Amino acid sequence: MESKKGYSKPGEFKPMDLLACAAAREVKDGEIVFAGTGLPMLAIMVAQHTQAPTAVCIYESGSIDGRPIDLPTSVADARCSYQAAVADGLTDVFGQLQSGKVDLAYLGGAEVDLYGNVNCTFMGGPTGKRLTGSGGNSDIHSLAKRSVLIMPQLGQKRRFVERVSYITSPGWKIPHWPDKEWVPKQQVYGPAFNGGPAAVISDMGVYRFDEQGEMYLDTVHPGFTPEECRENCSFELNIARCQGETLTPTYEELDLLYQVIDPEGIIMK
Amino acid sequence: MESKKGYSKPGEFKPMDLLACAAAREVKDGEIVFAGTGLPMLAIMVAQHTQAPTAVCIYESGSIDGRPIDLPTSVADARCSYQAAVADGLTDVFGQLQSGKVDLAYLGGAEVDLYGNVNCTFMGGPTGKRLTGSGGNSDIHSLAKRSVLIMPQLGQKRRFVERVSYITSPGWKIPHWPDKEWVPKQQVYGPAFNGGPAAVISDMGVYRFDEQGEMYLDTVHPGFTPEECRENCSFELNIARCQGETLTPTYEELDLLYQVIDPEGIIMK
Amino acid sequence: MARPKVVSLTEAIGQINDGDMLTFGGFTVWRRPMAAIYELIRQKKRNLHLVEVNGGTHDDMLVGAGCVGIWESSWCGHELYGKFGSNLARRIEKGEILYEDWAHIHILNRLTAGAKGLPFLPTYSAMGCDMLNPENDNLGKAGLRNGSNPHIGKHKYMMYKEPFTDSEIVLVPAANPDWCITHVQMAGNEGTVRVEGLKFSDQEVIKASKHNIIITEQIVPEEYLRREPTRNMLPGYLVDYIVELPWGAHPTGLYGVHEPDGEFIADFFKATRTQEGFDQWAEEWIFGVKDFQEYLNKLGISRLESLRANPALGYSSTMKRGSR
Amino acid sequence: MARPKVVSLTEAIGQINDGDMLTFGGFTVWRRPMAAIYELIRQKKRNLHLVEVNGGTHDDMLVGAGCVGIWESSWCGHELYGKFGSNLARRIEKGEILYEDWAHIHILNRLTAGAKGLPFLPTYSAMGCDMLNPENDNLGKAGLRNGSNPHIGKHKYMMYKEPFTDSEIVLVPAANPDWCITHVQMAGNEGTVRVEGLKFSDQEVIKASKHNIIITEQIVPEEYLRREPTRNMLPGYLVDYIVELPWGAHPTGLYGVHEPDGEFIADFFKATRTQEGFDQWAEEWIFGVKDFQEYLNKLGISRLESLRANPALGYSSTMKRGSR
Repeated sequence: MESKKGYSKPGEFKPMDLLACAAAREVKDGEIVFAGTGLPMLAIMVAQHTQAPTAVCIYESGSIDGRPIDLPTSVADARCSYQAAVADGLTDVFGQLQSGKVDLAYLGGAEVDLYGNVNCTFMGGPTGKRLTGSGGNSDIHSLAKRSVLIMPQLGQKRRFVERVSYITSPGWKIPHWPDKEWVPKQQVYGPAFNGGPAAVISDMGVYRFDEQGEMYLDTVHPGFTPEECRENCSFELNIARCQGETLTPTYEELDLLYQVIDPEGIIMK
Repeated sequence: MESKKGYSKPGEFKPMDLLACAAAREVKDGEIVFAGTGLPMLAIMVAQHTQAPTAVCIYESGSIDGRPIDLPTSVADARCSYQAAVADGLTDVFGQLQSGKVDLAYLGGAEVDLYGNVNCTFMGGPTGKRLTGSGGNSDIHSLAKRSVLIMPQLGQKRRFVERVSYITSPGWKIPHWPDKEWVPKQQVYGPAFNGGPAAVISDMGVYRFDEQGEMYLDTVHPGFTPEECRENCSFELNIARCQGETLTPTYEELDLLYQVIDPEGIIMK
Repeated sequence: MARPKVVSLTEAIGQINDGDMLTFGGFTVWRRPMAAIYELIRQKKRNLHLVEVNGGTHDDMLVGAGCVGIWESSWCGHELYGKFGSNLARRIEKGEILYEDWAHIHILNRLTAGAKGLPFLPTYSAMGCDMLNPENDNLGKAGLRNGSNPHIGKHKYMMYKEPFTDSEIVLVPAANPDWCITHVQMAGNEGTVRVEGLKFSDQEVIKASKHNIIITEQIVPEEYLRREPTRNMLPGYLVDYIVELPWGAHPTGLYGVHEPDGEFIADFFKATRTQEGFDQWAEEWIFGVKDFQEYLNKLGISRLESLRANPALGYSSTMKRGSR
Repeated sequence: MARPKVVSLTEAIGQINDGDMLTFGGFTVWRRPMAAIYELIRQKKRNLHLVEVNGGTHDDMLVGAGCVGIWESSWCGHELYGKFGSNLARRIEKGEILYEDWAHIHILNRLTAGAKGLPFLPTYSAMGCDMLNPENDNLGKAGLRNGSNPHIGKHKYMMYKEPFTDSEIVLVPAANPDWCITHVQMAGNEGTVRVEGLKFSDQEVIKASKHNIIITEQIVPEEYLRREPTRNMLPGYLVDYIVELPWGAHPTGLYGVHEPDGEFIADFFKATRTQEGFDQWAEEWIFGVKDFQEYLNKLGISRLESLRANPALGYSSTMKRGSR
């Protein structure tokens, strides 16, 4: 085996490993991070074990900077509060979010569009298939400085669309109610504007948003081509800015995921 | 000595004793009472030891239903929290106040008027003598169902006036801003109207408010006449509804005040 | 009355009327008053109006059993134990239930406003999102914003150009449920309530509600709780009824006491993919048992014990959770 | 930066600039950061803008020392140890200070709005009272609501006919102080903060402020505080500077640690009946000592020990308080 800091080779990692590690790399040390259940939790934990040891994780249930020794399976899991700085409730953490204290948020969704709008309420709009609804997805996307969306893509092009069929969470361009005019997020949020989607990370690539708030392919995961990424979108994805391949998980990161963070095999089966 | 439930005779009690006991009698069992420092604290404690054993006392600093074994000297005194149900903070208790949960409030003031408006900010208005300001006096008078004001009066007729020189806390008739029209409190507060001043208790008598929200003498303390009460007001006090003499402290109440509640002689010197 | 009554679950739930607006303490699949949910279903409550900061297994059960007329919340699911609330989803898709979607802060604010005696609270959350799309004002479209229902206001929300910084902001109206039912670890014999672990939005939803039922693992001496008043959540005068019922949160989790019963919830989710499936499930676990005691007997001691938390950790250190 | 710096009091207070807006943790004469107040005076800060949920001995000292340009609060006094804030009263009466009076809920709401990133919060408190009399908008009358001062908004408040129940309600603007200074019993070495006893409005004023200085009786291992996260008030990333300074709240009281020094405050109040009296007092107790350590030496161990709390009660069981 290579040195722990070395990058693994294709075949040495699963798609989900790369998803988690690519996501983890979005965190800068010292940042305040709001995370959801599942892969987002794994990503922030990998980051805390590597480049961002003083990053702080907040869960919307109210726990702040927990230091779980066993992987939580929901944001209200008793494990989230283990050695936490504070364990209070929603009013505390949503207040902090709204006042601009959250640097980065990790979220999932069922559908994302060209502008980073996210849907986790209805596939196909209010007459379509019902999902869970927003939870904190909308609030966190609305108010965090940067948000990172973690989504499956391969073979699911209906999840990457020109316009989501229901906007649960705002991207870079959104309607202004009640007049329905589509305008930049900053225009709607005014002084409360803190930022917006920074990246979408799928099992095929890492996507970012350009000056117009439109999604483009930033790096493609090893084993895929930019064209394949485009084919797995329902809109004409901009692949012209692709910088090359996404860095694979390091051996250290893989070790963290399987041995340290999720040794029980709850998410990393 | 008479039976403990018997009423003491003139000469057996001081003016302050009667003030505290008359105030204590305003509490009904089971009520939620918001009290300030000093005599109000003594009054609620006497009530809890007599007719209102399940009355609950809230202090604006955040302690709820404390069971002090030593008399607190301020609402934030550590003694307030002894065996309290909850000790949190201002947001909790002012929220409960605004949502109409407080049955009765005990407060002091420097000046009171015909309508029960209270001044504890400026004697003589904003160009006059500066006092402490509102603290919670205004909030509590604004939002409690009933409030009882405890005030010295004898020889201080400038404290009982037709119109207070500065309205710190609302009585039954108040100006509507910004048009300055004087209207009943209910009209200004609308759906948030919970009630208003129920009584003013001085060292001379017990005053209540009539259907027009105007102060009248309800009972006169032993040793004074209704006319003397009127002479110690700067307005033409209505003494026509006076029911007679205020009941004197019982021996039990005196015992409570001096032996049980304030054995150290902090307020009851 | 400054002190609550200690009553049986049947008696407490018997106070709730058809058509009442209800909310619950807890968060998703944690610390939910499940015994009360079963009893609401057993007593065949109808046309309830749920207003929930977030939903969970308990909401989906009430919906499946036909108890719910209106559902308002930000979320309904089972965390990792089931993808979404199947009963709710099916009824929404078939148009068999009225609902309003909210962002988490919206609905938290609605109940916080209710708790503070305010008609509304402001927030910047979810501007430009479809919960605020005027076309998605479902209660309005159903003609229910005409004043006929005291729980339904004139406006779902209002955009307000506020005068201090000239920003546009969302005002959401207060909600004041008739009842909140909350499961907690401890209540004193005079009603002081302590919650261990995260408080979620319990204080807000309880204070917003006109009446409160507290279901507690144990009733403890008041004096014990009052030794540390900073750790308590509520004074007794905010509580109407107290029910003592250990394990009453099963299958949801209870910090420091027991884990969620993930397998039970996953089985429930599987069953609820059809109405018939839910009906069979309810026949077995709700109508098929006389009361919560019989339900616990049916679960059996070893299943329950397998969920028990390690006191040093607040969660189980022995439960098998993953694939390894 | 997610973690605060541990610094000396001199260094922490040195970060504060003339003209800054300040607030403080605590309540009246309880848990006030008095060592920091002395140091602010020693460093001759000028033109401070105080925005305080309620004032107390500390406010009146800063005002007496000429540090304060604008005072906004609901109250200034010394509880039973002095009838009112004499320095503040004198300057108000002479027109030597700008001030705005508020009700307790108003000013609490202003800071809570600041803490939550909101431009305002609503309340029904004090409608019809003179704090809301348009003639008493003192900052407006001084021409300061013209946008020239970032801490002073366009409107003192606004009456709003809200659209949900058509009631009139008061909207008060957010306040976001540059600094909040708070004295607490314990902070961890990574900055987690625990307050014992009542929290007053500390969470709100701390979260509203751009920068925070926490003065703690003791710095303790993080791990100790994190064993019980429900008892902690703040995570370290909300704190900029930590100063370890036992007795730093004297002469105000500190739950579980020491009583207020009522005699000291009463003497201060007597001295402040004239400016000359205050100046002499300040010469003796602030300028006449090099630092807080020397102040404590001057007080002497027996005076301090006489204030010490009984750990079972949280307050002193031996202090002479009354006439008997």
